[in-house]
Amino acid sequence: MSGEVIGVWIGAILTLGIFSFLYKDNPFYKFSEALFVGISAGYWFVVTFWQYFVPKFWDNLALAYSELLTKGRVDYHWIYLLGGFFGVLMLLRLVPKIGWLSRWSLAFIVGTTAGLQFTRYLESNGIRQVVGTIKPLLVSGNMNATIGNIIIVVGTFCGLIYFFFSKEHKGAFGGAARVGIWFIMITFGAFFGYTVMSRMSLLIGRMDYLFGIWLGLY
Amino acid sequence: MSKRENVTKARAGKSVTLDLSFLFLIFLALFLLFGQSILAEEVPTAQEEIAIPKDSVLPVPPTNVIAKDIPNDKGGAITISWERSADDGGGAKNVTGYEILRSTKRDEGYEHIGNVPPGATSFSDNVTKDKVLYFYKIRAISPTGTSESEPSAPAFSKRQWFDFSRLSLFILSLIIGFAIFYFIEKAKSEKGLFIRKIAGLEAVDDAVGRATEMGRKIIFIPGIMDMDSMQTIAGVTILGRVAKLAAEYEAKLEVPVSKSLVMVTCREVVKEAYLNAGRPDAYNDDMVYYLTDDQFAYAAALDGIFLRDRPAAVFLQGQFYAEALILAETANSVGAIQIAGTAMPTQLPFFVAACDYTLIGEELFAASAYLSKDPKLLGSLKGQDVGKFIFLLAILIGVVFLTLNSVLGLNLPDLRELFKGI
Amino acid sequence: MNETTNQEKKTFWEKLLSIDRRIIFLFIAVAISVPLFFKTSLDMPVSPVVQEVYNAIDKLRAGSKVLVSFDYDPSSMPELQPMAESFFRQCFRKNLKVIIMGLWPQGPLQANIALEQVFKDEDIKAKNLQYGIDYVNLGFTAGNEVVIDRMGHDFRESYPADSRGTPLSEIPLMKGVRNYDNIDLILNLSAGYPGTMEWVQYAVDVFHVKLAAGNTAVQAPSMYPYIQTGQLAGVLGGMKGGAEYEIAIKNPAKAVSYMFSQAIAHAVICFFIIIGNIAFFSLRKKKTS
Amino acid sequence: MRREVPLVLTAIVGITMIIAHFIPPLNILKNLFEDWFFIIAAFAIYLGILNLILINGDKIYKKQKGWPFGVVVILGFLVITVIGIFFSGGKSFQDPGTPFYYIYMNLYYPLSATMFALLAFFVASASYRAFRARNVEASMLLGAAFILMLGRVPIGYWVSAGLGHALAYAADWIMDFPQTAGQRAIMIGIALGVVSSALRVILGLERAYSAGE
Repeated sequence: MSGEVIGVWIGAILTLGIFSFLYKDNPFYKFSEALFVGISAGYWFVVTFWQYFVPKFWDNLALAYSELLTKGRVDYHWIYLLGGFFGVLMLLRLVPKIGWLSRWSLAFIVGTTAGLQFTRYLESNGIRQVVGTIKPLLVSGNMNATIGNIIIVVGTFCGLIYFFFSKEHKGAFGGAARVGIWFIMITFGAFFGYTVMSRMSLLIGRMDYLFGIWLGLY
Repeated sequence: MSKRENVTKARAGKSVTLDLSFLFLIFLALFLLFGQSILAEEVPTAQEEIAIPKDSVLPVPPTNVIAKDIPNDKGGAITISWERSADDGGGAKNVTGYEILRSTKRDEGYEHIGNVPPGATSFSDNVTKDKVLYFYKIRAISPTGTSESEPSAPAFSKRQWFDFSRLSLFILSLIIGFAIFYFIEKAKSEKGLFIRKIAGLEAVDDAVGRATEMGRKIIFIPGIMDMDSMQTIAGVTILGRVAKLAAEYEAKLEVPVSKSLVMVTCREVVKEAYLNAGRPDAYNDDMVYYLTDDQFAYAAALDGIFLRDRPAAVFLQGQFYAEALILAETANSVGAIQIAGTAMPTQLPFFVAACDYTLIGEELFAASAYLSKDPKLLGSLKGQDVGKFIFLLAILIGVVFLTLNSVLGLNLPDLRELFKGI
Repeated sequence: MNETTNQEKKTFWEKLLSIDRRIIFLFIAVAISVPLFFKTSLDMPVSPVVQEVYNAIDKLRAGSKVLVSFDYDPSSMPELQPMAESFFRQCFRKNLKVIIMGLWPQGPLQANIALEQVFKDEDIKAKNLQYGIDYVNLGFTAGNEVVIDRMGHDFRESYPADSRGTPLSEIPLMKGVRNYDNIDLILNLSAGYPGTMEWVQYAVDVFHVKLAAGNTAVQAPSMYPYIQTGQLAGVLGGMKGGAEYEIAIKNPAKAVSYMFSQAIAHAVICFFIIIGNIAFFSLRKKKTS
Repeated sequence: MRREVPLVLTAIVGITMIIAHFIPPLNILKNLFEDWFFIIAAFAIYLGILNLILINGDKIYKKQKGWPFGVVVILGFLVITVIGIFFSGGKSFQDPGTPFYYIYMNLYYPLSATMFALLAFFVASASYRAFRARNVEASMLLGAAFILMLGRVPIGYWVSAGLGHALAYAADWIMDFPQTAGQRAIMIGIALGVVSSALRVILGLERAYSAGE
């Protein structure tokens, strides 16, 4: 048996192991699950090692070090040591007495994210979508576009009203909020339909693996 | 327990918010219009097109060569664009590529700096000295010979200290930022900001109480993303409130997480909550534990936990992906009360369908403020509403203008133009 | 008499509602598997959003540069791999230059698998495409949206070399490509984060480049607002989108052949929802009466 | 020190990132912060893995229920890690032909893809048991889902053939208009939520992440 054939057999058996959960929780599933947890932890360890740790930290320091050796000058790449320092602080979490130091690294992460997302969301999900909603409610000679525009404007407008927090949903305001939630529900319906589609496609892929690739039935 | 002890209604009548918002909007419009004029940088004028009769041997030279500084960068680069030779894709169809030539003088000293294949109409010169004038020519190459375009107008690269293409975004950031800041400050001094009821949050007490009665666990899942997600942060804040209640009711709380940073944070938050509830003895680190980073391994492990422990209440608050459905379905099948909240539109339908209560999108962010009852956080919600108000007003005015233009043939300004730059 | 039938009916609906979920699982397994054994090719219309993707590529002139980002892993292969193959087919048949990259570690690998398939086509084999001239694989770089952002200034900030370690300056295809200004179209195949939304936010909104995308069906609805504003040219949604696209490029392949299973599965789900609701309402009626 | 440093750090980094969006020369700082971010993120993942090992090691040591599965977890982790770090050609560890690639394709991929595929079954069960037209809102959700599920596959195309394939076009129409409108409202709301949360974090009001002693 070639390595490839053995591989397909292993894959197929593990596939059945996971599927066996559908019948009930059992040792075969627990084994597959445990293997999955272990392998995925290892997988991410290896990936972060080669694709984050080495290129972003190690390579930069190696560069700084070689600059020091060959040219005898202190290169700015040494500053990556500070990044590594924050990283190590993170691991200190496991040392009870000084575990609180890991919060410094966390603060750094949170600050970076907050800063990046502030402008990005405001622009792409805020302003751009507002601009996209500004449409004429009448497009002469084009009934479809007219209706479409009206729906987009009304739906977005009312949907936004639903999200007002500082005003009670009463009267006309409440009515608009209600229309808004209808639009939001239609959106959820669309997501539901598409998600069903997606999941079925993935199962088709698995079944194709079992019947076509493993068993070769068709 | 009254949920809204501190959240009393604001004075009715004329809303200060509205006045302020109008002011903001006027400022916004002025700033933006002002910004547009700054934005309108002079564009190097195109060379006059010189009609060259089609040569039977040489390819028709490219035309309309335009060189300009790549705007709003840190300098050191110029972009060149041109129109293809008529023999590229048309005519004799024999152009095999273009060479890009550069010189600091208009008529001589051109050096070859790069090649592009046929069909290309642009090139970036990445090695320019800032504030030096360069001229560019494009040379069309064909098996029968080459021909050069007229030189471009001179261009120079420069470093910009402010990215003017983002001016309108900058101003809007300031306005919304200021609005939020303003209401936070205002909330500090002025009591009683009204915040509407959020159904899912009203049910938190019941869920925790039920768990206590049944003697079963409460499981809190703060999503599968790391602390760099705003949704996780919101979820963790909600956890703080749930943990405090759990401590008061003496219910068993468990927080299995998928990111170690989240674990660290959740431990701190839960510990503090127990401390505040006067039950530091009831807390131990094992209440918050890490399973795995991998999405499906995590979901599978949680599934196991749900089936084995049959929790009374499950909180799903944070950023979720495909595992949302597995979690909600399984928890539903063991009869747990579920309160979910996420800003992931793709997962919301499943929460809406399978959970008892769901916080939709922005409500998740509001929840952390609402639950904390911290007037400053509530103030920021009010600020958010101002942002929404500005957006709504912009939509309203913009739509009315465009519709009037369309119906009555007027010529009112198109608000969309204000944001064209960004 | 009346009393007893009521009793019976009630138990029937209740039974139906509390049916063992494994029976439902079995239905799904059968609905998906059985149609796989029938090799059918169904006809279907090409929806406008798919046509837009096709047009965006079709409009490009020979020699234009297309950047394709592979942002998925094998878990989403059934949905995205057919699209990847069709993308390559359309691009190569139009003689476009293809630059491949990935924001997911496994993405560029998926590209290689797709390329291998596409190079088996007679007409594409005949073109004798050269690595480095007609297409190039830059590989994966860690950094999610930050990679997109930096590429907007200079590709070299994120990719000093391609996946084979050749510096970009030595690759003929990459000459004159500094950033998105020199790219005619970006195609993105994505299964989550980072993916199309990040490409819209960081590449389209900041650097104004044209973008078309293929997404898992889960993601596809989120993209419609972007299509409507023009931030995104079009989107292929899930396996169905892939199938329509295969029809658009007149090369029906895997996705089309899976459509039968897909259709039956949807019908079964709809059937379940209907039964569930009938049971629910019958029970509720009973309760109120 | 314990409370102040994190708050100050967050504020400085957050504000720098925002300002750098408008001031190109600050890009250098922004890039550096981003690189650090990924270094810290790598360590964060290591922390998580260390935790996993500790938990399972503890389970084995104390011979808790199901401890043999703890052995499977640790063995699985060790095998793939050792192979990936030492025996798979360094940075090109993911190339076809390496042992790491083999494990990836034949163990990791089937396991994770099957986990994904389980969703198909759960979706079916959830649709049956949870999707009810309880009220107007839920009915709209269901109605839209129905039209899309049928309209987006060839069945809907045939079924409504007599009506000019109305179902298929209705599906497109829902996606283009009402769906887009609802989606957009959610997006704008989320944008403001993120902006406000980010600001709260930077101003040190939302300090969950730096909670504790």
